[in-house]
Amino acid sequence: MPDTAVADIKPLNRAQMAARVARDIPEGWYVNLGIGIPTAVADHVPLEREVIFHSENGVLGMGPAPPKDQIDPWLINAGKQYVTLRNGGSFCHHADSFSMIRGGHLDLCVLGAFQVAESGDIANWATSENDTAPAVGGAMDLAAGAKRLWVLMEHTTKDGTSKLVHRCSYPLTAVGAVKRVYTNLAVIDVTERGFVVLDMAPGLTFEALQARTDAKLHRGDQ
Amino acid sequence: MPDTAVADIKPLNRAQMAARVARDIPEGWYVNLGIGIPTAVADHVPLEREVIFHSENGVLGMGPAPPKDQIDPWLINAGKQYVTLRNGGSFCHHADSFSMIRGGHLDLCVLGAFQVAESGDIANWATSENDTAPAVGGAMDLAAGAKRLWVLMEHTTKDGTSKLVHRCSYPLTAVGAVKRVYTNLAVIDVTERGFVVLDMAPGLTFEALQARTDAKLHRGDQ
Amino acid sequence: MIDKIVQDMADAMAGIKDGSTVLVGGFGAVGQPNALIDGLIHQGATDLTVACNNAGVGHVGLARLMELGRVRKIICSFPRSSDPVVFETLYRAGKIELEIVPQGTLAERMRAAGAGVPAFFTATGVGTKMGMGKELREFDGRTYVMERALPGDVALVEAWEADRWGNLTFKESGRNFNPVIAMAGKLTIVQTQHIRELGEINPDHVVTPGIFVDRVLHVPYGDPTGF
Amino acid sequence: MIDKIVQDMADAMAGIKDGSTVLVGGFGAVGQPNALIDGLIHQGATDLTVACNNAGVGHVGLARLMELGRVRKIICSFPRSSDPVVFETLYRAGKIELEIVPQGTLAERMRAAGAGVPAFFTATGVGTKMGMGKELREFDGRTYVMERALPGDVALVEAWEADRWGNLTFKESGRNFNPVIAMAGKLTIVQTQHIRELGEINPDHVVTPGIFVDRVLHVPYGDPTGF
Repeated sequence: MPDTAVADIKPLNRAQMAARVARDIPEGWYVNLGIGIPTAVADHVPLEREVIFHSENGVLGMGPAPPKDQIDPWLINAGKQYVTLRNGGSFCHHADSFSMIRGGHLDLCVLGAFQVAESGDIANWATSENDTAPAVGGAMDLAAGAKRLWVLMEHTTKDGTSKLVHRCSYPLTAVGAVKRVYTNLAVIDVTERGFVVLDMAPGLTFEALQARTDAKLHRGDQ
Repeated sequence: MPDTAVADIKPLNRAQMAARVARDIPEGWYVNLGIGIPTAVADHVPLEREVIFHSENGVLGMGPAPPKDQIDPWLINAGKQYVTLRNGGSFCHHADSFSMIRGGHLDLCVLGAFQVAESGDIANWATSENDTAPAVGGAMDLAAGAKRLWVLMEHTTKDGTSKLVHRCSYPLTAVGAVKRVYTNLAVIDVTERGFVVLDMAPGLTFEALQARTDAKLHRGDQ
Repeated sequence: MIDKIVQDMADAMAGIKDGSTVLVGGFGAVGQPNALIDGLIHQGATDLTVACNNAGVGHVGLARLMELGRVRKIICSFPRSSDPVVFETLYRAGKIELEIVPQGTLAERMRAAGAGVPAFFTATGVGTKMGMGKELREFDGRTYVMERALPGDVALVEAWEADRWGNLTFKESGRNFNPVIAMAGKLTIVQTQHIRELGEINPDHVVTPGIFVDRVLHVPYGDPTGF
Repeated sequence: MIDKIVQDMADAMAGIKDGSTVLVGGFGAVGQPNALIDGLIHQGATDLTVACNNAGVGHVGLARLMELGRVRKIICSFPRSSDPVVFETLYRAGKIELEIVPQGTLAERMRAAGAGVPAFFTATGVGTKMGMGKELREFDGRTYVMERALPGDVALVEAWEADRWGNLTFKESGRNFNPVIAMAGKLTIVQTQHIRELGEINPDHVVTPGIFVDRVLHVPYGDPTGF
């Protein structure tokens, strides 16, 4: 194993991972953030950089979570958390809301995932074929519909199993949909030749990253 | 010819034809009236009998035409005439408006026609296969979508040709859609056995009506 | 005079038959017609198919209806919740049928039912379990799956304002599935926070026009946290 | 800061290419983006396919665009008008292609384009010339025809109010096709009677959310009879 520098690697924590994604979202994009770590991305986009956040339940232009004493019980996001609405935000019904998603009007969707394959396949809704009460929500619509799908997830499971794979073993959410993966270890584009590493956590070498990754990685500077 | 009583027949005029249709529309129905004589039906439904008139261009709950000095230039019907909106009326966009039509939510549509066949086929949008600039508008949507399609038309053309036919010779608007026909001579249901006469103009006999009608008629009391 | 406002829950629920497909609005606790669901529990109809985004929480509302054995099948996108014990117990015991549908496909299938579209194509679910056994077709180089309309015998809606013609408005994210199921239900029953005089709702602001509504019951329960 | 408001017609029209499909809002004179149509006439793009409910009146607006030979094909439901001379002359001379579409199918095809539905089934037109050559299919005992989505490279919209994020409202029957084509256009350009501050339009009353809008031009022309 060429993994000689384990002690020096500084994997990103969750806040840093969310901030890393936020850095890459330009003003003016319409963005849907999935449940879990992706939701935190919004906290790292400054309000003066106007990014318009969409939620499946008919909310466009979400702002930050309200202080506890200013909660509006009628205003939740798809994760059922209380949110606020920015000036310029609006409400619509579910079919119209998913027209935004399915009609290709979102510039970006950021989802969590169990696995991403080098072909861009994503598995993020069920961990086995016989999951009790599988729950897909809007993930398949978002994955198939948004102009860009980025995945934000830990690079490996808790037991060290790679989540970037040659081929997904879990049930798919969408085929060939992922454009980029942000993990605690790296930023990786999904291209025609497979995974291409754009950026790595401090202290990490390409070889060390490959050692933690089942799928073959390509260097971004090639 | 058994048509011995021509002098005594009193065909309905246009206002009487419209009034005859209006008589059969109960309170609470959602109704779309086609361009031409059908539009006049609304004038014969008293306001206190609440019938809700729909227009294809996203107007639900139309009221009577406004006095000339109270015209609202933003409020027209599908015939591009100025109308009013009753309390309880509303506006929507074209896809929503046609969802009302195509989704089977209208209780009734009344259209004019060139021909109606005993099978319920209707031809009302073009008089030849090579019509210059054929114009279909919303007629096909209305004919296929409303719960009931009634036709309001003269019994014959100006030259005496029957408009109730065995089979339409003009291009069809819809197949098997017409439920009832109101003419200046009779009210005729379209049933599985064909045209059944419900009502006739004063002075008209069944035989005289049949003599003016290409399609076979059936007596309503049989 | 048209008056769709009914005076009590029994009138609101009258005629719902065993075996009905019932569409239920709401997303999370917001815009959920809780009073009508309780009304349905009392009304007694059974062997129901329920289509709703979620599959109930705790032992109240939809979960209670399921617990009573009245729901044969549930059609939803997200049966998980903070407390999905009733659904999960029934599901594991094979006592309830589950049709899991992507959320956007669920909304679009209901909208299609209301709009006279018996079937449509979508990219959602292609290459996944959701696309299995369904017709696939390529348009302009992309593969789509055919989905069928999902009409309801009954739709249960929660509105913010309503008038006697059945015109509705909704409050913020309480809109969600409600206007869509109102279109898709043969018998659309609404509970509303506020009753307005006819003409009081601005005609440009009506979200669900009365043509999609059959019955309105005044249930001024306050806000979604009140349940 | 997002600012979709453009300062002049040249900016509004920038980039419209020859060969584009242009969706145009309006029904009769109401809600018709007359200023934008004139802008397109000046802008110069040609070989256009225009989808609009009508095919122009007199020698102005759409009729003028056609008279200049800039429209290859028109897709509409009702090419007749009080003065359809330009269209009829071109049509009889075989100088313009006509695709006649039932009005509801036209609206639904545009809505489908905006909603990611490449094709859908409808009962409208079955057994008529409109259904000829198209795929027919039976669902639950009734025959339907398959219709394709109708996307636009450009959509020209007339609104009542707009803000810098592109949120729109419409006035009464001026709504008509406008919100539908706004969804269906890749480049959606709006002329608006009124510009509002961000947040001034009630979020429950927004009809077309800004996600469907690219450019907004302030054209306070008054009412439709002013043209």
